[in-house]
Amino acid sequence: MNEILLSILVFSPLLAVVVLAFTPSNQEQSLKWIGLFGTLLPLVLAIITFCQFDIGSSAIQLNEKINWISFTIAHTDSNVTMPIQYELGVNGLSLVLILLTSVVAVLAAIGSFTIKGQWKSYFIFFLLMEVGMLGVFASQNLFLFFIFFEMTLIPMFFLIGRWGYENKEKAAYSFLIYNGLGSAILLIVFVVLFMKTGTLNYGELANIFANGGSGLLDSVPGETFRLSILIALLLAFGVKLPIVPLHTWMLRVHVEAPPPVVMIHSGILLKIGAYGLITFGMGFFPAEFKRIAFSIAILGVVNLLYGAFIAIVQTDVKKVLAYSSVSHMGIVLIGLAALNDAGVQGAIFQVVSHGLISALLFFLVGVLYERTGTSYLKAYSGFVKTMPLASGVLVAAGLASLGLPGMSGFISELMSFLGLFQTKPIVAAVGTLGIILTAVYMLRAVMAITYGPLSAERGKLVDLNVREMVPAYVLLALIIAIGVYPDMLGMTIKSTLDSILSGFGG
Amino acid sequence: MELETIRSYDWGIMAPELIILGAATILSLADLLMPKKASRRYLAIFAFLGVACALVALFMQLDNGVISILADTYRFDSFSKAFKLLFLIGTGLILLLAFDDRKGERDEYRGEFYYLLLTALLGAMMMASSADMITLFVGLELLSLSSYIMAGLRKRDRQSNEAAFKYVVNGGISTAITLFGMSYIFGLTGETNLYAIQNALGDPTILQNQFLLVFAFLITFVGLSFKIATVPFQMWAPDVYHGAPIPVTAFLSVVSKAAGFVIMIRFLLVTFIAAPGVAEKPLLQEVQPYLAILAGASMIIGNLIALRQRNIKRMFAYSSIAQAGYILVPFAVISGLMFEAVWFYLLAYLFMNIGVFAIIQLVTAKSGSTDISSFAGLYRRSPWIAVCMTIFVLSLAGFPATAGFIGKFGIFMSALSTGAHYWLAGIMIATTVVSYFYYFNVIGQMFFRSEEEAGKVSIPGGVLTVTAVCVISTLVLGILPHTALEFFYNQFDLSQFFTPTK
Amino acid sequence: MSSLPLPVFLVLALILFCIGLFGALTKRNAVIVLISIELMLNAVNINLVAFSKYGPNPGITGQIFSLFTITVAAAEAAVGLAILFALYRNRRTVNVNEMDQLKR
Amino acid sequence: MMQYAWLIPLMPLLSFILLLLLGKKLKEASAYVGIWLTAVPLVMSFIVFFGQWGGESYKAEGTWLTIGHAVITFGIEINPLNSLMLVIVSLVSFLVHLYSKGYMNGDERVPVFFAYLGLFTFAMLGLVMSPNLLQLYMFWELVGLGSFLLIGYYYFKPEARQAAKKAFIMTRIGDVGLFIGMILLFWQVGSFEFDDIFKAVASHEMTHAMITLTAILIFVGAIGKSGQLPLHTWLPDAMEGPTPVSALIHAATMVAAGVYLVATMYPLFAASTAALTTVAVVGGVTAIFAASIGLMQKDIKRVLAYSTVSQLGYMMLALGSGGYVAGVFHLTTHAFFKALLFLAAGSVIHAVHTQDIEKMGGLYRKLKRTGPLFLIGALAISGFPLLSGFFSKDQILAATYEDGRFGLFWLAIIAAFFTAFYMFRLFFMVFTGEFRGAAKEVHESPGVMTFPMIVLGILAVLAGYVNTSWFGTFLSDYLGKGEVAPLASNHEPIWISVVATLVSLLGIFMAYLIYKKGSLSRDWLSRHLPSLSSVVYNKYYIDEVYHAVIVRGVRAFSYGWSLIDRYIVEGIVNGAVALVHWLAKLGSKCQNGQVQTYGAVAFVGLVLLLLIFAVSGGYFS
Amino acid sequence: MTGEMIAFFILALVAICGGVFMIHSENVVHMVVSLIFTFLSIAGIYILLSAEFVAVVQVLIYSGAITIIMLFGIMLTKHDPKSEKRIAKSRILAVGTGVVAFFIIMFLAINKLSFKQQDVELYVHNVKKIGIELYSKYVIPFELTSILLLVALIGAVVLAKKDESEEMNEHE
Repeated sequence: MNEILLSILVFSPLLAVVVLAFTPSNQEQSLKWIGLFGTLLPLVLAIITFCQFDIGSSAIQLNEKINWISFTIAHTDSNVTMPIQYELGVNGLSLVLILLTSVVAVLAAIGSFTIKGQWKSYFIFFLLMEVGMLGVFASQNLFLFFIFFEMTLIPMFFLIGRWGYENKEKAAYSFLIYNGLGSAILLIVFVVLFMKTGTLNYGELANIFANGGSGLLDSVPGETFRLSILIALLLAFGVKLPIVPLHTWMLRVHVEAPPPVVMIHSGILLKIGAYGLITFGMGFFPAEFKRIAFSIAILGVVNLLYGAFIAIVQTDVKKVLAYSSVSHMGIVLIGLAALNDAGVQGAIFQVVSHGLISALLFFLVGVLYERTGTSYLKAYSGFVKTMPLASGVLVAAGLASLGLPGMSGFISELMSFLGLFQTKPIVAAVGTLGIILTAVYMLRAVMAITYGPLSAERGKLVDLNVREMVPAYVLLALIIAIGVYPDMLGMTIKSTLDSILSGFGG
Repeated sequence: MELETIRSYDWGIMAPELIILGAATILSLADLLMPKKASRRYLAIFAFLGVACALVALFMQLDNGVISILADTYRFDSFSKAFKLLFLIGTGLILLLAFDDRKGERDEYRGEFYYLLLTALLGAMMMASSADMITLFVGLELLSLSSYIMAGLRKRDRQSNEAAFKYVVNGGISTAITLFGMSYIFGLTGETNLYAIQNALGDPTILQNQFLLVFAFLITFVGLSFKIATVPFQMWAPDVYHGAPIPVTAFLSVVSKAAGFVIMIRFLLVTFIAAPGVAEKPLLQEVQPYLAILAGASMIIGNLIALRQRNIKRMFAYSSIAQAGYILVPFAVISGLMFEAVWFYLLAYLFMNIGVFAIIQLVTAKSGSTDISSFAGLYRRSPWIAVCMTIFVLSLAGFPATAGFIGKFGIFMSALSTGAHYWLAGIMIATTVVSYFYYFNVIGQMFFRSEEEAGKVSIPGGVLTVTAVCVISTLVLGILPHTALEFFYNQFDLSQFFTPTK
Repeated sequence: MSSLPLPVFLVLALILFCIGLFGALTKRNAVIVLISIELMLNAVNINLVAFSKYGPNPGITGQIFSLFTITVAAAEAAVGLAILFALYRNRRTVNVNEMDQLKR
Repeated sequence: MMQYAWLIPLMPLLSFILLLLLGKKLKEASAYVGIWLTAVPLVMSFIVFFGQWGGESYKAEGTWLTIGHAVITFGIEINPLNSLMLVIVSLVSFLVHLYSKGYMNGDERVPVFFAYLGLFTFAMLGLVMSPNLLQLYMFWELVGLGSFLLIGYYYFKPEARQAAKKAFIMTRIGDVGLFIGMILLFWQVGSFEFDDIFKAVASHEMTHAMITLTAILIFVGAIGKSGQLPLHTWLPDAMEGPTPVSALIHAATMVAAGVYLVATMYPLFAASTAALTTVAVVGGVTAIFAASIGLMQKDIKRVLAYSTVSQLGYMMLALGSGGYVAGVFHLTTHAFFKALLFLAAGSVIHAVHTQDIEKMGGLYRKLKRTGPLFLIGALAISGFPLLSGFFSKDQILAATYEDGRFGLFWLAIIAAFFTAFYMFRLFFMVFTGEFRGAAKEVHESPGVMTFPMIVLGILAVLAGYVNTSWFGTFLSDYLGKGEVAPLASNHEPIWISVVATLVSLLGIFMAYLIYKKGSLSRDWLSRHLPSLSSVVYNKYYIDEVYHAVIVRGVRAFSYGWSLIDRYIVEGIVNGAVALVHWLAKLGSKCQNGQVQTYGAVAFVGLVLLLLIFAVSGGYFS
Repeated sequence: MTGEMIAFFILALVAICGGVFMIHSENVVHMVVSLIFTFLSIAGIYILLSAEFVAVVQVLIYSGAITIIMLFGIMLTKHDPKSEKRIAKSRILAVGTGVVAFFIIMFLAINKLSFKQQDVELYVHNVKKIGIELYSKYVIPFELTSILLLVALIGAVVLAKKDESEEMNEHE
């Protein structure tokens, strides 16, 4: 079982896809429930995987490796065979992200019950996207990574374009074009690596770049080469993350896509960028990463402040949250740029934490939108009165987002800054301005919704129902759990972190 | 030369060509003898059977080594096997497509169409399996002439007429230019056998006329680029693809284009492989930047102008210009992966593009318009067709899990293998992203728009088969590409490509 | 024996090729366009025949090549003209300028 | 007992959770949950306090987070200072809970109120028990949360919403200082533990500049929390919350956390003269500054709020002048008498339903218990001899004088005068003269409200005797046990007490003359110095300046950026797309349908190729 | 100057003049007729190049067949002589420049082209030699050409013939 556990996990949503394909499209309830169960299966499997995982070891675990494609290249004197394998495996980091994915997917599936119409295709796309996301984190081969990476793109395009709001198509296209550009750069990078080294396996690549030798290379590729590859990676994942000024697509997506899709998008998809930067950028090119760390730190601070400043004046709560995502991804960059235990750990924490928090926030925005039909802050006021539970969770989520201790956001913020202050204190000090600004825009938005006088026409709003409570409470519970006892998460990623950081010379 | 020597050749090796020839002859006779009002549709089945037999014959010969007849005027080698396979499969699928082309029902020239399709195929096959300039030229012209006529066969249709005329004029000019270049190549070597030319060009004495040689190369290249519709000889393609009947468009964009690549690789590569250039470098390396620029320009022009198209056929015409630009890359950079990259991409392209045209035929026949809006709301009307179309389009756009992705991957690999052509890969990437606009526009029409027309699109058997085959192949090649690649590596030993038969 | 160098033939061919090309690309009458293409092919034939005599490897091959070229050219002319007729029947014009229904 | 000390903060937390979950069902009864679950910690705090008195220190920690090789712990620590704080916090909290039972009677969101109180109490108790800086910081933020929630308790009032937001954001500005200081300390010391930090300071592992920097940064946190200049403006606004909250959070406990922070980190501050001077100057200036504003306010709670700011400034002044014990001492006494004042004010508000002192008057007769209690509080804060404030203020002045900060000393003297003056202005306006309000029936508050006030009143009188040069310096002896706390000497010149007493009596007398007797005109100042009086009345326009400069500035900056984001960043993208489309248009224009154009393009293309090759290949040369 | 040379120059002059006249003329029939001269003189050039058979074929096919069908084509279609005047100047300019540049480049390349003379008596048994080569070595392209011609035949018939339905329409 263990030999193919990961494959089963990654492809498990397909089971529900098949079932859905043969369910008549007018059976609303059964379609929704099948969709939900389709996401529960990977969750169960992810938990099983977690149980099988030995957190003490930094090695890639639960490996699967099958020969897949091999290219034979006619070289000057001999033919060289360059194999591409189907390789899955997890380390602490990817395991955590797989868990996050499967949890958020379940909750987003619950949130999807309010989707209007065409549930069949909706859930099919939804589940296909989950396959892509799980695969991205489980693959151990760049080729496979890329395939899964793109696999998230298409369903997302459909989910935005079909079930979104007014300007959904424009949003879908900008999503597609920006991410297409990013993945295109990624593809070039991967091919270049493949042609230079003859392998696409993470471990082998890291090894080659660390020690030189094997593969097609007689020597380790030059400094300029590595640096340009790293910058290309930064650019490619920068679109995903997103790094200012490559962020405009994300705003549109956050505004136009249906809330459960944004939960997934903001909760998981953006994290692929961070995952890629950590696994490939830092994993393969530690020395070069060190060289550009200062620029990354600057980028991080720019992201942080840029998003925060603009979020202050947004009138649409979705836009506030969208810019807040930009801002929070700046913290990931800040953590990575620190290049020490604290910083990188903080970045990873931020990845997870922001995944949970933004999923929660967007879930709540979805709830509000469903009840009021608008997302403009002006249209909201005093919801505590009629929706005390929703308001309470919203305030809690907002506080988590602005980094209140006891919630996950604080831990990641603390560690990221802790890290950066060690290496680049001045940049970090500028960045702390973001902590204040985050409070400003978050409170502004959250309090505009919950506090203040309740207008007459909002008198009949209904509070969270049982189905809506599940995602809200589960996410809040996770946020608080990590915030109260962060070592729970810290232990899982510790050995992976150590192995990444060993590339920087300890 | 004695009759004995002629007899001594293994003529059986020509079986696929002979089968096609026979089928074509029988078809033309049958068409002549059949009563006027009788439907010619079922001749398609016969033609299809002919192609199938040829395919079987080809498979039976797969294990043979290099066989040469009459000083390489017919040469059976791995290269010819590999590409004849593509031509046969492509033509077979197009025949099935034509079988269901309802629009052609009113024309009484269906019989001729099948016949011409087979002769065009024959021309293409000869282009693949000859190493003699004259045979190559005649094969090329056979393909061209048949295509001209096919394009204009729907002769009461003004667009068809105009397409055919534009095709023939541009074709004539390209023929003249190609020949003009060939005449110098012949003149500088005095040979028509490609390997003899290769030999002669390797001779240092050629250095006296190095510039003329390069000019001859470029002139020939530009002339041949007509067939593959790349810059600078690409402008005819949209008009012709637009005006021609859909099966013909499919043929032109797939088989004819593949044949163009075949002759390009066969003729230019074999002859010039050892030729010296102007400076120290070999000629092929010297012209590399120029070819790469042309490839890049094709991608840019094709993808850009496709953005503005409202007519679906025309859009895919521009798309095919861009695709040709991609396929040109491995040739332009002469990479060690050239054969498999080109072959695999052409194979993938065959399935995806024929699939696209199959669905275009289906959908436009229903709506009576080739405007892109006839795809609006297709998903609601016929979800499976929409899904198939999506797969094809995604494949053309190069998304993973489809054949197009693996093809593009191979092309990237070749672009970055020998002397990393980052800028070319960059153009390819950038234009690929641009292409998302129009490819996804089709998808957007199908999925996001509300339908303008009601009613399901019914799928006739032939198109169903074609679509099914294409979808399955696109996916299989995308997910399990090693099936095709291993077949390629096992069956085709392309080291024999550059060496003359002993 | 020869008093005429190879280049004179080649230059003649080149001149004719250029004239043909110019005609094919600028003349408005479709028939003339077709016939200009024939002129270009003729120029090629001069090349081939000249090379067949004065080339590095003189022999009959060039002449044979030119025979094939002539045949192909003739076939092409016939087909071209037939297409033109079909077009003319629908459009009532042989002006190349007016054949621009398909564009953009 | 010590090993169960961790239960102390958990009780209120339990109250918080219970009330959140079951509040709907418990309704009015939730008050009892809150009261009982603070009564238990009160008892335990006393046990711990006396245990500590007996010399028993305690520390327990567990791993919380691992960063590389650094292990960050979570736990509790009991030392003299924080066991004292425990008592103060749990006592005031308990009393406020009790008082709230009466004060909040009839409010439909009582469960939420008590839940928030529970959350705050939990956080405050956790704060004082923290063994390391990080944990302190976390609870520090959580008390801010409690404060934020309680200020915004009347969520439907836009002012309350504004005030809550302002409180949170302004304290957060200070928190960032603390945050940075904490992180810098971590990298200097490799740990967040107080003990390690002090060890590092003592062993000179840190450079002097770094010590000063971190100390000042930490002090910035204290500035935010304790409403010192220039981050004081939130505290008066925080009076939008229910009055018991003001008593608990914004008088006795949370705002004093800043003082507690400086006291806790005292070894760090003591190692840097610059840091101490900063603390002293900020404290002294704040004391006089806030007191002067208090002179002219018309809102009973705002007067008290400015008084709080001013008194906190005193404490800071004490700490900055080396008066560690004096500061903590004043913190203790202030907790009692200021809580008393607030509760009494609450009782008044409860009775007359207004906060405007212009609409009160003559209430002494009507509120038989509140009146005297308020008087006690006012006397205590004014430094009336033999009441608690007298002793503690005395020591502060002494410490300042001794430290040689004469300027600050005289400022403090003037502030003392102001304090006496405005407190009695308040007293006379509210409790004497004629009733000027609209309310018909004015009743004394119920026993559940007056009982806590009585307790506090007693403490306000007696608390001063725990540390006097006459009866014994119990407090300094006790705090002195903590090996790190330096002692203030007791050799104060006697004239300081005399001057202080005289000054406060003068203040009371002046207030009497103006507001009771009317022998001096009330609007003397505003007539003779109109500009000065309006500046003071408008709190030196600081709110307005902040709003105009910072709030507007940030908003304008943000707006500008969002325009840049929308038009330039997006514009570039749109421009690129437009360019692509323009090129496409151009390209498709070339496709003009003319077959000869197509051929011409091909041919010209060919010629260009040849030409370029020829030229670059050196063909013509 | 040998007779051969004179012959060449005359022939070349006629050929070029025919071409130039074709370009210059505005009357379509004149154009075709002028090209006949060109084709004929090219046949003469072939003779100079000892390719008698090709010359004959040239006369038969070009001067004969092709020119005649082209004339038929002209006769069967309507012509508007004025149309020649509406030529886009820009294109003429572009093509003209291109042609001149092409000419110069190629001219420079072929101007000095010469190979070591080898004595081959191509004119001896010219037809026989061609026949032998054609039917032995080039039999495959030869046969292919036959198919090509067949295709052209069928295609020309199919495309050019008037449909019955169309005729009926016209009669009505």
